[in-house]
Amino acid sequence: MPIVLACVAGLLAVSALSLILVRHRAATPTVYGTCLAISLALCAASLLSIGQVASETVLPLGLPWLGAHFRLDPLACAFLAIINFGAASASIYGLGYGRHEAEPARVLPFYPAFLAAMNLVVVADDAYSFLFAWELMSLASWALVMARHRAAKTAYAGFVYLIMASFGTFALLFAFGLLAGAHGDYAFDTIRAHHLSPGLAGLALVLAVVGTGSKAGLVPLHVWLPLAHPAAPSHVSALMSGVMTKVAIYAFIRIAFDLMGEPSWWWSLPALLLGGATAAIGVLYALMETDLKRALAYSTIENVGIIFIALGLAMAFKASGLAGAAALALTAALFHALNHMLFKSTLFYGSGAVIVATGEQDMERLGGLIHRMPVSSAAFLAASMAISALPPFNGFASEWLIFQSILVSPQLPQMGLKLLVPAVGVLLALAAALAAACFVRAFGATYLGRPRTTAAAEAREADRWSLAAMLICAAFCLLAGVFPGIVIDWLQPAATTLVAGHMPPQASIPWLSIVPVSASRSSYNGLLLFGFVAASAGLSAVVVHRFASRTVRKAPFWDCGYLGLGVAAQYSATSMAQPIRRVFATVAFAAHEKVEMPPPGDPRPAALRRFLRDPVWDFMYAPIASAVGASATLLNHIQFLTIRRYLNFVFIALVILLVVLALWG
Amino acid sequence: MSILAFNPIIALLLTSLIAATALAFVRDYRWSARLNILASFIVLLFALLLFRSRPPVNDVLLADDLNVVFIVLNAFVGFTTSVFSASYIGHELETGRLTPGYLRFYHVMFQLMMFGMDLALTANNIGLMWVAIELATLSTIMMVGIYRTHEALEAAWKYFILGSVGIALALFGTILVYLAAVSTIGEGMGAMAWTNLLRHAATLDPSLLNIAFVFLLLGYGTKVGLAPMHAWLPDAHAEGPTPVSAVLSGLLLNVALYALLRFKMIVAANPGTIAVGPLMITLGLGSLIFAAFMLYRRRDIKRMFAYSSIEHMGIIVFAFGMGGPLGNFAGLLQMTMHSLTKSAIFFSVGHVAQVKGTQKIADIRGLTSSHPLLGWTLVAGVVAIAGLPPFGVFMSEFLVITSAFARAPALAALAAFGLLVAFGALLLRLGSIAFGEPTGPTTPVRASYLPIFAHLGLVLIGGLYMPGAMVTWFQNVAGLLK
Amino acid sequence: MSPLAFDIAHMFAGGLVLVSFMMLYQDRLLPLINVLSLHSLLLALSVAWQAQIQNKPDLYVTAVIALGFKSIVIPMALRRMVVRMELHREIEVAVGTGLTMLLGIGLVALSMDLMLRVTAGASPLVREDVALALSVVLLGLLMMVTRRNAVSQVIGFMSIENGLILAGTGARGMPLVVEISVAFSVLIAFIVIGIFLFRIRERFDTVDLQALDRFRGERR
Amino acid sequence: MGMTSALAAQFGQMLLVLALAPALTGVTRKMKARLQRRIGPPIFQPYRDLRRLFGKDVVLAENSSWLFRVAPYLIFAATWVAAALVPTFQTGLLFSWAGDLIAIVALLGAARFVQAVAALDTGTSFGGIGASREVMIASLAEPAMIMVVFTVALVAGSTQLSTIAAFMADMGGLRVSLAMALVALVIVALAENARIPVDNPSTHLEVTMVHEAMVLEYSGRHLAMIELAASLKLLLYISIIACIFFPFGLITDGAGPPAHAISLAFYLLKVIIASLLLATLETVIAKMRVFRVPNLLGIALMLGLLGTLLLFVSGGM
Repeated sequence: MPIVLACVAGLLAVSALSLILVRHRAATPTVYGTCLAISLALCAASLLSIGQVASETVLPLGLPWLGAHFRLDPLACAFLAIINFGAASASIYGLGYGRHEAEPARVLPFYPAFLAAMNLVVVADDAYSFLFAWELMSLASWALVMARHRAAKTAYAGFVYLIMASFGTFALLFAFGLLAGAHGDYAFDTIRAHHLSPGLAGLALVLAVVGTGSKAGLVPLHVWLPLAHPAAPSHVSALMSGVMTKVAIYAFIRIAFDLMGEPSWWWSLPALLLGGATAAIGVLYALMETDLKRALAYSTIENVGIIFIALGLAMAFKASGLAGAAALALTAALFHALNHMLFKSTLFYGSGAVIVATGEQDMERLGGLIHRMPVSSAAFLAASMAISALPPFNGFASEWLIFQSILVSPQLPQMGLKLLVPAVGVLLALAAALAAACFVRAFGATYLGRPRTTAAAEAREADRWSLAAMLICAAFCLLAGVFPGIVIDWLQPAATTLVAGHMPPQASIPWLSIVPVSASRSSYNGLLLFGFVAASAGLSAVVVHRFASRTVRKAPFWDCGYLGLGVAAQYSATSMAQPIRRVFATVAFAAHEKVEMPPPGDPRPAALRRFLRDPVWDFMYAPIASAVGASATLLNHIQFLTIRRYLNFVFIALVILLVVLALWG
Repeated sequence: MSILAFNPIIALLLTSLIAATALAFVRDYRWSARLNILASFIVLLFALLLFRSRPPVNDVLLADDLNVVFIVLNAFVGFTTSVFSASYIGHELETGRLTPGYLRFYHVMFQLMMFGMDLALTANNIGLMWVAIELATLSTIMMVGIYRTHEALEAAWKYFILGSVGIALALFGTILVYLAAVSTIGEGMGAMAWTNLLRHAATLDPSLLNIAFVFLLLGYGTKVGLAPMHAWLPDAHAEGPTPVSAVLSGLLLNVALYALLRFKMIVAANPGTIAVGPLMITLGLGSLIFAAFMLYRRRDIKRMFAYSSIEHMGIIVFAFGMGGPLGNFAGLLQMTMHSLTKSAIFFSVGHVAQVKGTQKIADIRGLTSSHPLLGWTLVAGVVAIAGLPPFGVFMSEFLVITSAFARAPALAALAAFGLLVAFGALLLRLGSIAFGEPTGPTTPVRASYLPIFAHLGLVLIGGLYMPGAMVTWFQNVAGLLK
Repeated sequence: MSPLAFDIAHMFAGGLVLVSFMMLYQDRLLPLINVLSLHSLLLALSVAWQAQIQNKPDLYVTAVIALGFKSIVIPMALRRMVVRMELHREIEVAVGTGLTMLLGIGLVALSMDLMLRVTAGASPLVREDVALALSVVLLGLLMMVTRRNAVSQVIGFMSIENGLILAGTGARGMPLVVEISVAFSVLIAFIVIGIFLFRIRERFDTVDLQALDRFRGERR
Repeated sequence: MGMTSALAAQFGQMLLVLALAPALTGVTRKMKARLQRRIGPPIFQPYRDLRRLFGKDVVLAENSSWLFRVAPYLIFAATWVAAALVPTFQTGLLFSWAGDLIAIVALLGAARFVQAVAALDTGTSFGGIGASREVMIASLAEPAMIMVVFTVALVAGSTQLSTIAAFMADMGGLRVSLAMALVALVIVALAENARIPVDNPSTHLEVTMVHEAMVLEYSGRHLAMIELAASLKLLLYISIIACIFFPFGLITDGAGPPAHAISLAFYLLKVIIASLLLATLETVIAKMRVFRVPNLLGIALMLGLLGTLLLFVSGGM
């Protein structure tokens, strides 16, 4: 525990230091270097201490009569590992990427503070310190978003982001108000001891879902996410998408599984329903998007949905006393959180490399980069397969576990859940399939085909730091997919402390395969599958080259004879999405196309226009915004009244109060 | 008087008075500015002495847990403001907005105002306090109108009339309190002394106290700037010299609030009276939400922050209305933090307006690019005032919202709504003021950062770590307030 | 205290309320000013009477101030102002006189209802006195908010202040009354001088808004 | 029993499916031709085609990348491994627990992913058409398949094909859910294998083709690998249907040679019947327009979900 706090202090010191030498050329390497070292230390510490008993510390900070409580329990360790692995890779990436920063002074001070805040949230053990760190996290990330403040869109993004963030914080304030009671027992251990009536508990849970969901990006609280995440520098985008959303998920787990005590079965409903909806809608958004980073941000929303599905299952199982199943679902959730951190970071690093190389982040203006940037494209491809839940990568391992826990759901006593969970399973499968579609599209439009702009044609491979960060994360995507048992075993203490159950120990199973419930029921062996695929691919290649022809002729592509079609004729990202748009988005986003055909003799080219609406924005946020604006305009007249009218107000107020007195007496 | 009977309160009051008279005769504005700083500093020293030795309470003056907080805060902000104004008025003189003659007047009025406020805070007599607040008000009115522009006169006039009516109402309330007291305590000064009133609070005539409190709430509420009596506040802040805006928001509102609290203590101590809480909660929430919406259409940066002061006064009154140890603690904390933060904001806004040559929000852009230090301090100030960590306002708002939600969810939700709306407005403006492509002159500014950093530093510490002594002391006061 | 004394005090106080009503009724400036001096005169008398029956000589000072300053000096100043600044003599009323009277009656009823609740702790004299004072104050406020013209609003303010002095003197042995009356006289002097110096003709309120838009907040 | 025989069984089965796959395609073509009163190509034509393709040079598009050349082997490998996990005539294979039904689906998904990406590599319009339609179809077919898996798994209490087969073998009676699952699975199989009515394997009419459009740029050995993978996939689906819904004749480890022979015969019989049915189906119905396919798959999805839900209603669990 002291190590963690020391590291956090170190990070804060770094951000203070960066203020001093911000003008200096060595600032960038110094800051990122130290952050890398500290994150690695924290990561190692959490990896080692997850099995140990929780250790607590109280500092004379924060609420004076309470002090700042910190606690390092297995759950905190699990998330510390996630956070700091992401932070370490981001720092490596920053070492190279940071050199291209136009105004480093706007990034360097806030980057370590952001890391420190995220670590603090996870170890905080009283409501005040928790929310303090939580808001600090929002604030620091906001500052990082505003680093690109000259771009017109950034101001808007930052505005929406911080508003939504503090909205969520208020929801959490309410939740903690309920949990802590009127006397303000803000320490978590007293909150654990103190039990609410079912109604209040339900309210607190809903508030917690709203508060953490608005940070994690649950639909319909997600609107800020696709604005803010892409606006930031790419390694920060990676942190926000890959790590900060996980901190939000940590907060949900902490409140729902730890602080609120024994759940009732219906607590799982909000998580299941919102999670399912989020998973499906998020990836649909991503498919409609042509801005690379925005598409990635939307796919973050999808993965958050997947994690919430798993959490909902865990809650349902826990409520029904199926400890083993609950452990399975919770482990799946944590595992997927880890995995998403890995591949989403890789993807954002890739997008950052693309932006550095071409200055473009619109897929429609990229293409053919696989020739100019082979290494980063390989990393991007691996991460794309991982996020599409394809074996042998890690995404499949965690989603497989979630499917397995869905298959346990018939043991639930509640008929409602029995019927609901398979439906959620459909959404999960749909999300996985659409994610594959989304990343075929993203990878294809960005890296494959022929370059659509000269910028894309003249791209150059990223610097070695960036490549290192990408390759490390991609490698871990593969490793976690091939050796899932190790991760599962490592995560068990967290599950055990929260749901009082655990999965069968995986290390003892031969051939390193994983068994969620029992061997006869289902098992998966990533190593074997990977080995087999690799072996048979290699084997077949060898055989073919040995016994069949090995000559290769280069020729212009065939394309059914439609030769000489220009670069524009190749499939664009928008047209890639067209079938899915027709099938799904006509309902979800009121998508429709309009053909503008000029009359004969008119030389103008014909045009096919695509129209999309964001229902969430149109029906939820736009009305609110306009209402606030309207009432502001209305009330604003009061600024321009005459003194007599102001006196009138005083007079009326006085008379009203006197009348109240007269009536009261 | 012998050195043993040395009374810091009297010393502190005398200092201001002497300084005021002396300043009337100093011609060179540099010297008067220095003298002003010196006097404020001495006042601060005397105020700090109060920590060590509390003078014995008599019928005229008192120093107890409650008002020592205010006195010290008052003296501190007064001192920093005098430092700030020294650098501010120099620039005003160069640009010719002020003449040396007016500056003399300004300094005299400044000390007079400090005297009035300190007297109001230390008075043990409701009548004396009334007179003192009146004095402070009049002197600020003089300073608000000092630019002699049409807008300034308009603002001063509005302030004057509304203030006078408020004063009249407050006086009527005071008289009623005396009437309520006279039957039990007996005629004369004794019936106007806080100490006696509080001691006999339970035996006073409740129905008289009720009416009295209504008048006092509206009368002093006008000075606090609660809606709907707020109208004078935005213009007075916007049109007067920035140091005056700083002390208005930072101190004068607090002084009026202090008076209100004193009376609340008495009324609350009487079983027969109406519940004071609901009244204050209503006014507080009303001001909070109203000001929050008013923030959106502001075009003048100082006026915007003036409205944010109204909003914060709303929160504070709401907190005191909710009462309870947490509520009162939060109220006191919020009050302290607000006056520190808001005056810091006005300091930086003053420099911004000077360097950009305008107070129009639309004409101030990209400060963090054109004037990084100034811009970032402004950002920090707004972040602090918006109740974000690591600053102290976060703690008070945390306590207000959580404790209120546990007791009255609907009210807490309303308060949160108001805070969120206000936050939206501030953030919207901050985005255009501090970020984006800079506009206007980018000449380096000769700003006095010391006061700003001192305030923000204190606010930062308030958010992170509060010394135990201060806490127990706040808690005592919270206990007094019930 | 002899019932006679009580009745006299009561008569003066009631008279003040009556005169306040006359003010509400007046719709031309110069007569209104005369009514004001009558108002102050009555106040002076009642204060003097209080000084007499409470045998507190210092109250005479207040009486003298009321008489000399408020019923003679200020009205004269106001008259000159009206003539000098050729304000139009008619008072534009925001609310019709009839309605104003009704409101006034309502206010008086309200204040009576409130003050008569006061438990017997306070002497009847005090109760009556303060009840009447409260109604005078409320009527003055009503006057301020229903009249559109600077001078008549000043007059309204002065009647409020008269009400306050009445209450102050009514409260037995209330200290500082004299000081307060002095402070108030200063205040009113400020107001009058303010109107006079800054030529704030109708700054309280005006018919043509455009002229003032520039001055009111944010209409730059 | 010894490790060696287990290994032998495993690899023998892998080789079997590999050898059998082209024949299946040939048989189907032949039967289709006969049903259409044509003589049709000989059954072993596919082998000849493959040999010819292996013999030919590869003509690579100039702007194709390494991905384009690696893809065929990956596709083939993934499909083959998936096929290796499906019990054909013997359950309880050595590596069957390396992946369950979901893993098989995912492996096929991986193959599809690689194929779609490779199709985009040359940057031609047809590659795009094929890829985009393929992923659209998959986005509906995979959930439907998962639903089928759910139904079956909930009945059999496992997602391991061997366990399922064993359970089904000694489960008496019929389940309406399973019937629905069967229909859904058949539809999915048709879609996945690019058969009529979803796609027409023997067309080159640009507007209608999906799978063919993706492999349009491939030639020589690469094309051969892809074709082989395609026919493997068909066989794989038939084997899945067979071992889930018609598990009779399956043997477990340790059975003697005669049992092997019998079960192998059973398996071949099942495959032939399946291809006959397939041929008939493809003869009697016509190909759909691409944007009517989602409706068909939607039906499959609904059937799968309904099958799952009915399990609870019919109180089976």
